[in-house]
Amino acid sequence: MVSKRVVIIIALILVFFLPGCWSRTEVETLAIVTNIGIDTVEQDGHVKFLLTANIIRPPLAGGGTQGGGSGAGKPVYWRVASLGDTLSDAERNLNLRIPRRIFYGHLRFVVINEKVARKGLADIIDYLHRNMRIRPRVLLLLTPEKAFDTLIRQAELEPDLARMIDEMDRMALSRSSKAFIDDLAHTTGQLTASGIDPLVAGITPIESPPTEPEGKPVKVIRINRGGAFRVDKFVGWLDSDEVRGYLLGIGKAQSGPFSITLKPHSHKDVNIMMTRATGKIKVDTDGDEVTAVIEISAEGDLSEFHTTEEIATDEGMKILGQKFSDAIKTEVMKAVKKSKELKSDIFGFGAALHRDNPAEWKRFEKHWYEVLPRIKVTVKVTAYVRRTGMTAEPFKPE
Amino acid sequence: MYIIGLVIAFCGIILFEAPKLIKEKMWGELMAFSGLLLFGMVISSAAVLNIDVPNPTALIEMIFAPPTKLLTSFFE
Amino acid sequence: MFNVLRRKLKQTLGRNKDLKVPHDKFEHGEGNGDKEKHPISNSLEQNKIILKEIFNNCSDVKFREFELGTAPAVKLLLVYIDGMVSTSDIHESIMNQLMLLEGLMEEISPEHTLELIREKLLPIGELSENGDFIKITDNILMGNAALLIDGEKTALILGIKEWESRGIEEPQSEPVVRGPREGFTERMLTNTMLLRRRIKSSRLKLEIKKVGIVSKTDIGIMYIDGIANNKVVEEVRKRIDRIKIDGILESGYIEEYIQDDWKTPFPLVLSTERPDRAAAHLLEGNVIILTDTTPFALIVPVTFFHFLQASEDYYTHWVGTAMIRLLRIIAVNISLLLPSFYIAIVTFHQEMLPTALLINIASAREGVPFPAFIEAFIMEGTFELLREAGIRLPRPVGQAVSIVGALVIGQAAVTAGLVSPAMVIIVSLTAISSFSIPNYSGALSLRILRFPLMVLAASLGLFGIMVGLMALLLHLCSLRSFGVPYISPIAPFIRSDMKDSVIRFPLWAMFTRPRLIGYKEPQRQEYLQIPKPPANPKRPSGGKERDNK
Amino acid sequence: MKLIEEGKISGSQFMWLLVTIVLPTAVLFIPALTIKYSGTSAWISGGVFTTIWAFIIVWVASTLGERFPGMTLVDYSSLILGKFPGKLVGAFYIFVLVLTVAIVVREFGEFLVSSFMQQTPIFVFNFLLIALAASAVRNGIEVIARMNHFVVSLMFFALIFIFTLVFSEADFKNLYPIFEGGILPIFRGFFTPMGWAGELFLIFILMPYLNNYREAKYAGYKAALMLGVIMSIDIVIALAVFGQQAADYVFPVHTLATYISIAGFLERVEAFILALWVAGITMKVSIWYYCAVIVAARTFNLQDYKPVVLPLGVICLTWSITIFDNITQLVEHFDIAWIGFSLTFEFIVPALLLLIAVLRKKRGAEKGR
Repeated sequence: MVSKRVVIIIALILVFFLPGCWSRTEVETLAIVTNIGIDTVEQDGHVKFLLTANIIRPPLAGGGTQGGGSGAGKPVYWRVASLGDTLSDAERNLNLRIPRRIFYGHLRFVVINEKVARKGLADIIDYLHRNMRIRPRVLLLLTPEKAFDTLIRQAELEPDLARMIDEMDRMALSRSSKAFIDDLAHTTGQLTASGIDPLVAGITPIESPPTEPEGKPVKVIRINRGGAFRVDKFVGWLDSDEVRGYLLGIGKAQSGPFSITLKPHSHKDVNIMMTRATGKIKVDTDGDEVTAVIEISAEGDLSEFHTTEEIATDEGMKILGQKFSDAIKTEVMKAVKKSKELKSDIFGFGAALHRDNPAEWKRFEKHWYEVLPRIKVTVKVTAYVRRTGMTAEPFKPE
Repeated sequence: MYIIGLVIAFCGIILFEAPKLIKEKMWGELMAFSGLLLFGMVISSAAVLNIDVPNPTALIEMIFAPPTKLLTSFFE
Repeated sequence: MFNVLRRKLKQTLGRNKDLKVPHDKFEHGEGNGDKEKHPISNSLEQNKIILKEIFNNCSDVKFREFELGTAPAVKLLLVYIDGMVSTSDIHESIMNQLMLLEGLMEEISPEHTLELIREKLLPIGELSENGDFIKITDNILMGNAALLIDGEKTALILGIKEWESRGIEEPQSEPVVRGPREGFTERMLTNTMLLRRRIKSSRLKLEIKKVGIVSKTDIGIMYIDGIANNKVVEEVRKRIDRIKIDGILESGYIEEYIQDDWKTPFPLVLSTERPDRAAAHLLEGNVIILTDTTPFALIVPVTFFHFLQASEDYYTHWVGTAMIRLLRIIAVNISLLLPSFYIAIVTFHQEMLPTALLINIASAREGVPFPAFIEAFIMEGTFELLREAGIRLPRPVGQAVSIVGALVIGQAAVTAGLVSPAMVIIVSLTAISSFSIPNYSGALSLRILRFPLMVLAASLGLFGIMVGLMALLLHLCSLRSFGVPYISPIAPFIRSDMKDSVIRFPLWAMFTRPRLIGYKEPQRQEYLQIPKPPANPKRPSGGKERDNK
Repeated sequence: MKLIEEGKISGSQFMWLLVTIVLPTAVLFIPALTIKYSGTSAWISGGVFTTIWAFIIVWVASTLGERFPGMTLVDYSSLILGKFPGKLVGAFYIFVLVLTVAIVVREFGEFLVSSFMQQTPIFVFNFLLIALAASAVRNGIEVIARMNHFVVSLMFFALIFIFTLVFSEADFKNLYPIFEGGILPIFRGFFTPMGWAGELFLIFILMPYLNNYREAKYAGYKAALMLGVIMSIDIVIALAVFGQQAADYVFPVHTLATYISIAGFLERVEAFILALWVAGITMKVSIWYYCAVIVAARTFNLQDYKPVVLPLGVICLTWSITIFDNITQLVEHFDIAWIGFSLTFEFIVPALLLLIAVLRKKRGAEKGR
């Protein structure tokens, strides 16, 4: 009895050694992809996908001995691309020239070419979702140039583009709320839900003047706009102010500078730094008319003041608050206008109607994109300026 | 190849249980053991040799799918 | 298996057939249910021949013949083992008395020699009579002296044991910062003394049994009557009686024979060198098994959490102890799981690492020729080897080993490209964690289990680890130590026992004994003895001052 | 009537066993299946309705059990219906339980293969799971109950971990409108989790192992309530984070775990969560397996249940691989045939037994324990 049991245990342990460990992959046999770009190319009359991947070169990147700052001379990532009939095909075609297993576990963002997006995102989203390694947190970006070209642009201050975009998303963009990178899960949710359309962050490729002493001009990217979609098709761009209007409307704006004109000058003379904001959308119907109310409440601090008036009074603050709310209102209205123009329900008026009044929504659902431009949108803003920073009254040169 | 593994596994199971049962004269247990094991042998060898045997879920589906569909259709 | 042993034993022992008294009868001493009697005769010569035959070729057994009185002179034979008896007692309390005080003899008739010697002549505390060769031999072997008197059918057994033994020293295996410095010694009576001094109660019982057919080692079972579970005590007795072995040289022998399950890598019996710890367990209702010739006492029944407790836990502040207990639990997990976790993550779940770390590990592993599993195996193996070498070697050499070891699992192995730096960190963390588990045998079981888990991790990743852990949990749940479930305060969950498992509560809150161990008298102190400031803190000594006025 | 195994479990252990009987797979599959039909009101069908249903099942099961103390379903069915029909009921339940074990094992194998280790054959996972469960079953109900105590806490830890960490991503606007299509879709969405809630019918088999059989009802209700609450939270969180999209994920809870990201540091934890979940599934399989073995032993009137453990394991393992061709078939099976099937063995047969017992005034002997 006893020896039998021992035999069984030994046999079990041996069984584990036998099959050579199916899913095992050593780290050094992985090609760690941090970001991919998706283009389409016409070849022999067929439309093919061009998948571009940035792969980390471990010996250059880490190792502890090398400092992070020296990344300018030798890039730590490596751009490769391959063609394929489908994206998966292209992915495996990468292995025709890369000796390592393509590993998506650390994919940070996906850049999609504008033209591809115009034809529809659904196929791409499907590819991304089916892969078990790609997580729903992956960020989506649109680029007007070829994604192939975008992926070789320089990342400054961070060792690679992936980390740069990641940090931008987490730290930088919410400082101004002028751009916003959404992730795969949300975009998919908005894509599949009725009555709401996604807005995907957009890249502007620029050539910046030299950033180092005796340097050459560098090719960098700037995230300063948003691509609006109708269902899954890209229809047009929102500029950075409009993006902020959109963010304010849906309540995702956190902070940001608002430059306003206090006196009838030719230039803006006051800046209020928004510190917190909430936004809510309510949609109602009246017969065939749809009305939407966007309620926003915001708070801000005075951060710059270019005139010499006395402002540190209750009255003054109220005036500033009024101006501040006007500025917000203008931005939101601009975004709404753009949304109507593009017939893209990025604000989710339809979804709001569905939420508040499902029966009415049934009536409008079929021809919602015709209704959308006719919606009467009112923006109600309650904005306060709470503090004046470290100085109360402006400095008066006398 | 797989059938060899299967044979070894079944031999292992029989060696593991049967001697004790025979020694302690537990005939009822031995009957139940061998009956169930025989059934297991049949279905597992069939699976390994790619022979089609009736599938329990197919049976369930045959019996229960029509009434269930009828039931759920009231609620759609 | 045991039958085989017994048969073999009988064969080897029974070979000497030409003795008048078969040799193996002597080996089956008391406590073995041997009903056969081998009475001594009243002829001293005869007895002497037999005894000489029994102690054939035992040069340390001394036969001293002398005479008592002058007329008629009674022949006496003193038999003892040199080195095990007190020589001064032999000289002064026995020989001196019997040989020099002859004048008394004339008054008494020779028939009463025995009574006379016993009652008037020998100033020795422990004295008994015995007329059986087996018993006499046993007593001589135990360090008593036997006084045979010509014409008497009984011999006097004189308890004058005395042998060299180590003094009470600080225990080596369980050092503490705060707490008593006394440790058990190899002499069982010293150990019982140490316990009696801590628990001055007549309820503290000591039962001595002789185990070992040849060695006849004294085994002491100690428990507090009324607190210890009778069933456990009975079970201990039964299991110790069941041991039929040639000799017991250390309590480890006993441990292996009395534990509930021989297959488990986990210790089901706790051993300690510290009398304070043993006393604490006695008070909780455990049974202590002391073994002569070893300073390690056994404690039963135990649970898994006993191996995470150190005696110092109860002497230092409870908050600190509570934290240290948590730390130890983390250490258990690290020492069991860290290498396998590393293997699983590096070979299966690379997405779990932060990108920067993954890149670092990947670039560090770039030049390493082995898969992570082999790498880990090499390093863990090397470490175990070094540790073993360090323990066995004499101290000065041991240091050299540790220097070499530091080089091997340190910089050199990394520079040589045999292993990656991350692996070195993993190995050292594992080592440190396994050192911080207070009980050596507890830590040993975790060290053993680490390797199968590594195999599982290398073949199936985290799933494999989890399968291994579930198997381990199943095993732990099915274990019992003298009827007490091994991981008892957790599963089965006993709320009142949680006070002394994962963290330690303040002493005043531990008013019950462990429910499954000391359930007979569950309450161990008054309720709610929370220390408080004096009742009226505003005027601590105000009353007195007023009195003075 | 002598029990096959003399192991005894306490009331709270019994309750946790009941929780484990349902929870591990329910949490994985139910959100997607209910959201598919009930949309935003899925939590009503998956949480509230299932709780009520579970209460009914518990009532039927424990009432029968109290009527025949110390007996399992098989024993009193032959008492109620006569010897041969009783054995027939026993045989039916062997089939049901073995098949369920196979399905549960298959579910989890599918989950592992599709979300973690695509290259590994499913046989490996199924084999290990059944091997673990078999050794647990051979160790008896007491050991299973003790293990379960440990494992339940692990599962709860994993769930609470997921739920709290994705909470910041939840958008409760996604829960509106409630009652969008009236009550019908809610009922439709309820049919699938009904099979899961009904799994509490295992009280029939486990009740004799309870120290005090009167605690069964109370423990059952508590377990049902706990399950209802967990399932509601599960569905609500899945909905709130992913919206209707959750219905398209095969395992929404797993996707939730992949979505965790706290301060860019605490992320990518799903493999860890999975590992904890393996424990839960092992327990679930062990308990079902144990019940199958006990029913088999009772039906064949065996003194010792251990000899049938391995043969049943072989059947479970084979079925777990052969019953479905692909994962869609599995999900579809739950959606269609399983509803009627589970209703039959979880509710209709026991309820009929109870009815007949009441009508024929059958009652088990009160044992002086």
